[in-house]
Amino acid sequence: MDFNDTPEEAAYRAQARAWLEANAPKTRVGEVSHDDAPNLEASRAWQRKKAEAGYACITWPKEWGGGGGKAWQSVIFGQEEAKVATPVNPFAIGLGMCVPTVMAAGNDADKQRFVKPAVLGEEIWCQLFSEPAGGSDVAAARTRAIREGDGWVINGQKVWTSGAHYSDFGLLLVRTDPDVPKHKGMTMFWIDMKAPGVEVRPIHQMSGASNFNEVYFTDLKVKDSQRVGDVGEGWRVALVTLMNERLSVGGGGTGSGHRRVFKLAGDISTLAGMALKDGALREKIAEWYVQAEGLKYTTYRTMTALSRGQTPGPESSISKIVTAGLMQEMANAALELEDQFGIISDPELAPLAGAFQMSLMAAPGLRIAGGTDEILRNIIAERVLGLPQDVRLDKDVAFKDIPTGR
Amino acid sequence: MDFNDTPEEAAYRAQARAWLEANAPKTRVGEVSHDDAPNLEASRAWQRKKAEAGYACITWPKEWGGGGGKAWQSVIFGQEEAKVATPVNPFAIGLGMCVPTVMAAGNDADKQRFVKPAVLGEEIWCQLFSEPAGGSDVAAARTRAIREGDGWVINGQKVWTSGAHYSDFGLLLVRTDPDVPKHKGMTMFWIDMKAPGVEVRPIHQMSGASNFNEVYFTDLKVKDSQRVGDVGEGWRVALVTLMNERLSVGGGGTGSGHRRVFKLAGDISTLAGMALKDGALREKIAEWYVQAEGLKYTTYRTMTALSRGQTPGPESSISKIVTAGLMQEMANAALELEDQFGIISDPELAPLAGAFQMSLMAAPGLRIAGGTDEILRNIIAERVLGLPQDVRLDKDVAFKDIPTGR
Amino acid sequence: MDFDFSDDQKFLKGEARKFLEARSPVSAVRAVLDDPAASYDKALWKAVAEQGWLGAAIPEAHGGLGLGRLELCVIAEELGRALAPIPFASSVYFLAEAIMLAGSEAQKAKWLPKLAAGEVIGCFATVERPGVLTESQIAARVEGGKISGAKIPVTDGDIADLAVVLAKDGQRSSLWLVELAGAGVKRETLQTLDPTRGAARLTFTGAAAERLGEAGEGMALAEQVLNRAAVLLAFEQVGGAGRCLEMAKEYALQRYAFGRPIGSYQAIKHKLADIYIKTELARSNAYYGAWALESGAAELPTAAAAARVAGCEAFWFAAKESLQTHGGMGYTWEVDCHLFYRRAQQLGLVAGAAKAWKERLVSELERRNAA
Amino acid sequence: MDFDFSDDQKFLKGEARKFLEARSPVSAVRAVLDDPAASYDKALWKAVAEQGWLGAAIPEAHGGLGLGRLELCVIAEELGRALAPIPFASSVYFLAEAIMLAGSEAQKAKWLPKLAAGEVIGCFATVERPGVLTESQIAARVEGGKISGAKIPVTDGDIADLAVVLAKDGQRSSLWLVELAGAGVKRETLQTLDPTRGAARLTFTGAAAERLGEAGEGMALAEQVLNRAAVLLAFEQVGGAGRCLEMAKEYALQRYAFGRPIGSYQAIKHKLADIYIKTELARSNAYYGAWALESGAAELPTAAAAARVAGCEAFWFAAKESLQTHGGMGYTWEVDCHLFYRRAQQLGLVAGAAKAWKERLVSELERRNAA
Repeated sequence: MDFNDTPEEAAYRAQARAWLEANAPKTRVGEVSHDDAPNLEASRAWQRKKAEAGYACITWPKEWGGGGGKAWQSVIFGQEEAKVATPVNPFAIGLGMCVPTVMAAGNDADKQRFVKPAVLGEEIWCQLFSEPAGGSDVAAARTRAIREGDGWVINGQKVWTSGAHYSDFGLLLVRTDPDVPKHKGMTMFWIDMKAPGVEVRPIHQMSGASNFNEVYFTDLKVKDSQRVGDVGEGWRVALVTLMNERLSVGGGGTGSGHRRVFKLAGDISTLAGMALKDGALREKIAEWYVQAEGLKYTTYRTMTALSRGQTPGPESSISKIVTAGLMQEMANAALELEDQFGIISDPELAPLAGAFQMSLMAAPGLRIAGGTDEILRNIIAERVLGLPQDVRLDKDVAFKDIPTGR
Repeated sequence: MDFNDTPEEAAYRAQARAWLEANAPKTRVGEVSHDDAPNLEASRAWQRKKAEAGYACITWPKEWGGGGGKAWQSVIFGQEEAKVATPVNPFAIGLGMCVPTVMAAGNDADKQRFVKPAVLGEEIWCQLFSEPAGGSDVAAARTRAIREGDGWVINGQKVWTSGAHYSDFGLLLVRTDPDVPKHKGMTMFWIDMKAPGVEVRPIHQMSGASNFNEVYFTDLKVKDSQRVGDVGEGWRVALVTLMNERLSVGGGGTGSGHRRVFKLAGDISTLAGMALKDGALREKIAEWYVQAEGLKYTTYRTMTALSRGQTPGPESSISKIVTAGLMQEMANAALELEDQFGIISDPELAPLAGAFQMSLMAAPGLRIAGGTDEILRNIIAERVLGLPQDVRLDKDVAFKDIPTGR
Repeated sequence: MDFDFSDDQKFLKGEARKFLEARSPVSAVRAVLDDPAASYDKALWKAVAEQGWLGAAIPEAHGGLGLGRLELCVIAEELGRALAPIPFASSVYFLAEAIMLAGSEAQKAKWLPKLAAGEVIGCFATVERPGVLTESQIAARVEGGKISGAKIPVTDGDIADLAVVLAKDGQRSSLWLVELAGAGVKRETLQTLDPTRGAARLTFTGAAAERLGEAGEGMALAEQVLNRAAVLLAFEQVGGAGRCLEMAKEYALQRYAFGRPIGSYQAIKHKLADIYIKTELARSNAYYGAWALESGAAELPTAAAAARVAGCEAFWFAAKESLQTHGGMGYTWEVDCHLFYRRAQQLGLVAGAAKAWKERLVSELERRNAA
Repeated sequence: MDFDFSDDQKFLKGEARKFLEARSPVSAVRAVLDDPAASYDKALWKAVAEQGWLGAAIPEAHGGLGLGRLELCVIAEELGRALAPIPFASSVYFLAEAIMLAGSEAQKAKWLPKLAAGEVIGCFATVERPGVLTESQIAARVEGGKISGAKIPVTDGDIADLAVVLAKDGQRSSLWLVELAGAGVKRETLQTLDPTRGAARLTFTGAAAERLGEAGEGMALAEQVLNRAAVLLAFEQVGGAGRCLEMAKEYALQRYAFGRPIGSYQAIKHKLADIYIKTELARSNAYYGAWALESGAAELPTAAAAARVAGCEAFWFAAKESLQTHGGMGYTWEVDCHLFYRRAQQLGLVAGAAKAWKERLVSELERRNAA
């Protein structure tokens, strides 16, 4: 048991680091959102550079534009890339979820058409699964596709779509047969996000930011050749996509949270004196530290499994639920330290440039996005511990007959 | 809004106090359990004295041996009685649950026969509802009663029966028809606890004590005249009994818990110095205090409703769940303060005569008895907040066909 | 034993709810939130003044209704429930209470009628930096009746006419009344977590200051004002928490997942039961605080601290878990959850955070045990 | 990156589990619990010695297997899982580690072989009163090689042959080796929360004491021993917590209420998910502690404290909530839940409570930040 690289790992790391130092742009670009327009060109250029050097989709076969490498190599490259300033990555959803789905369930023409351009960063994908009436219940998709001639006409709405506003293509889950049980009546398509009948509207979040979109479909026409997988197989195809999602949402930098509190507590005082000397805060810091470190070493365990060529255990499933709760708890505790001053969110005036006020407003989203605390506990209980599903009233009836309260 | 008695209340309190000072025995008798044999005579004598003076079952009509008084009078007498040393009360279950059930659903002969002797403390009752396979699911009673001639023969087992070992009579819920849905196939009887075919065995609790019993029935013969309510009406009758139970389990003296911690913290030291100066402990004490006080003033609100002649709100439903959790949390925190010494449970050696070691071992029972934390949250959600029941698979099928995993 | 509000007080509460449902719907709160220029609802403020609520606890001799603090408590609960975007707390719980506590007859005669009429908006300016207020940290000074220094944050400081300011003229601090329309006052509106309750930085450069109460008693007086405000704020918190529970319940009943209302899942049922438990504990502590406030009992410091600690916990928990119950919708700007989430922080910080009140509470308990 | 145990170590773990399932079933643990006279399982102790586990980390030169601490960690997890009622921790984590840390060559040569062979049972006697151990509180003294004073509680003090005792001969304290069979030693067995791990009060009246390690370094050495023990105890805690989760899961699957297994209700599912989360966090912190212990890294104090804090939290939470999952049955003597509930407290207190370790952890972090 040690933290050092094997000779093989060390060699790869050195090579990756050297390449990054030679090629990585020196300035990081702001997040791609509705608020600050995307700087997609820098991202595309960086992605292409990586792809040409075999550092994009490292584990994918070379013929698809990947690096033909091992999982541990992609982990090491990721660690090294994180150390240098690189543009934001608008390709994660496409390369992490959508394109692998096309590779697994799409037809050969589509694979030839889409995989390489995506790896090269020429085309960006978004995932169109969630719906207003669905939420945690993704299989409740109501967006309707009806056959018309040799194609389909689609009407409906999707929600919580990241990157829809700058995506070229989307992977769309629709209902093709409401007369069969919910999981059997869906079909998957890829769509051109710029096609007529597709309208993207930003979602205004409580934090003020807009990182997600609503996407409306009005008589959107798609060819049957845009179908990914068979008619009625949409749910099985969607599961391929979803398997990756929850991992990809993941952590979110609590690792540094307790250090921030440390910094804050160093120059703030409580009734009892300097906050850092306050026993209550000290115990909380210890508890936060232990959780954050626990998550860190849990990912090390996962990475070890990868570098040993094994399949990681289920332990990574705890990451988001712990991270989100910690973020909210630490932010609230920090504001309590700032006392009356804590209400000030102006980065010019608030301690640590308002970092805690920001995370207080972001935390509720993290507790919900990519699976709520409650859904994630269900998943741990069912998939990790093997406890039974809750009673399901929506499985053996026609989709149109499932109670919706409306 | 004030804590003072109305003139009427003050007069009643003065009169009750005077009577208690003149009549209350001066020494309290230990708990009635298997460990220290009951001193029932003292309890019976005291109950008789109260009954003769109209201080037993104060709200019951005089013709039934009660005081013919108001709810607020019974509250005030209870407060005053608690201040003087009185014997333990083995009549609570009988007079709080069983006998009221007989009064509500029994036949006239039974009322004439049982009510007065119970009020006078001559006869003690126990409640025979819970079963090993039932637990929280009281309506799952399997103890079987089969008609034989003009009577019934009963076989089965009950569990968690308080006072069964010194009770004269028991209120027994049995299954008379397994071929109808569970809530429809039960019937209620009163039984003679000394009859052949009734065997009482103490339950050995994790705390070492034995405050409850298992009761076994082997070919127990009862007359049809011992039936309380109609055949098949057992559940409706049981609900009358149960309505009172959860209230009667109630608090359990956390009120003083935080004071005990105070005392402990006064002569113990942490790494940072005297425990009472430790910020972490101080915040916890504040949080415990606020919860304990909150419960106290919640009962004041209930008492106020009574003294105004109104029906109390549902707020008292929170008492046990808060009390039990507090008890376990405070005990654990206190042992942490004692540090290595905390493992010592010997009252001769442990701080505060081992009070916290004792409550640590008692708390798990309090979190379960009379409704687990989980069942109580269901009850608050359903009866107080009006949220729907969970999906029930046991309602519309014959009892014998309900899945039991066996 | 009569530990509840009277029928008259309950009637007043019912009337207040009806009034606020009509005059202060969430749309009105959002109007203040969405308009950077607006920091309170002027129309509502006027209407509330006409109701006489501002003067509910002010003696009739000074233009008030001469009712008690209990009447103020039931109004406070409804204001909290409605998220009323008006400087009620600053003017009534802080300024009016400070003047009634420490003001001279002349000061009472001059200001209380204006406060009762809604002609004067107040604010309470004590803090100058992050962290808990202690006397040593106060830099604001008064020399020859002129005050200099800066106070930040000052809730409603951007719209107030009259401020109670904590500042030193000798070694120790005193309370001062400062008219903000006068010369030597600079106000800067602050960006805060709850734009429906404005706050500002007040910078004084030789503004006229009139002493309020005993010289050198500033900290002691400020604490007494805070004790009174804490009880009234606790009722606003109980009102807010109660409304969060209602919203969560309504949503859990109409929102379906997997063919069932989410309110039929134990994860949601038990979450809401926990909100109910914390809210009832907060209500009972608030009632005790109300009793101590109304009766002027010696227990007020303990009662106020307990009410504040329980109130902060209940509203924060209710706001964040009600939002969680709403799922993705709860995280959108359009759904009201975040208005309560913001207000829970505003009410939780405005009179000092629960953390500091826990310390106050335990110190009081120690003093009592010692006695 | 190789942050996991090797295949050999995992094989050893599997063998240890099989061995303990055969030799230390719960019935054997209960035998110790129910017999007031018994304070450990002699047969198991002998068998464990024969396995060589006692000397796993003791150099071959001193009669051990000369494996590493990592091997000890995997054994510890299985001992914790099995609630093994033997003085393993006292003898191996405390006594053997203390001698390997501070002992002279002569002391190592004399005692380590006996420890490895199971011929000597050890104990660690530092505490004298309730509360966290501080040097100022130590009353035990050594004069001319004779020790006087009382230590309470001393885990396994009732059965130990050799004790490491913290006592002063000058201003500051040192560690001493005291043979308990000798004269001037009185042992009184204590009534504790976990009778499956005995404890005693040791009273010394001029018993022979031999210095262990540097004079005056007693507290520092004791802390180093505690750091090592904390990591190994954390693995016992992870093992115990894991077993609690299994028991809760098994019960939740076979116990039906309202026509469904209780494991299909979210209240139970989410409770068990929370146990899983805490157990995994504890496991990962324990792994880091194992790395620091094995590699003798400077991070050991931080790593040990983190492992201890997470281990205490995980086992306590798992024990009490697994019991709760068992409902009324869980509160009975016959069901095993209370054995884990008791052991969670024993392991949580024996090396000092988590509260004190949190303080140690933060002090270490401060030191690091300063550096």
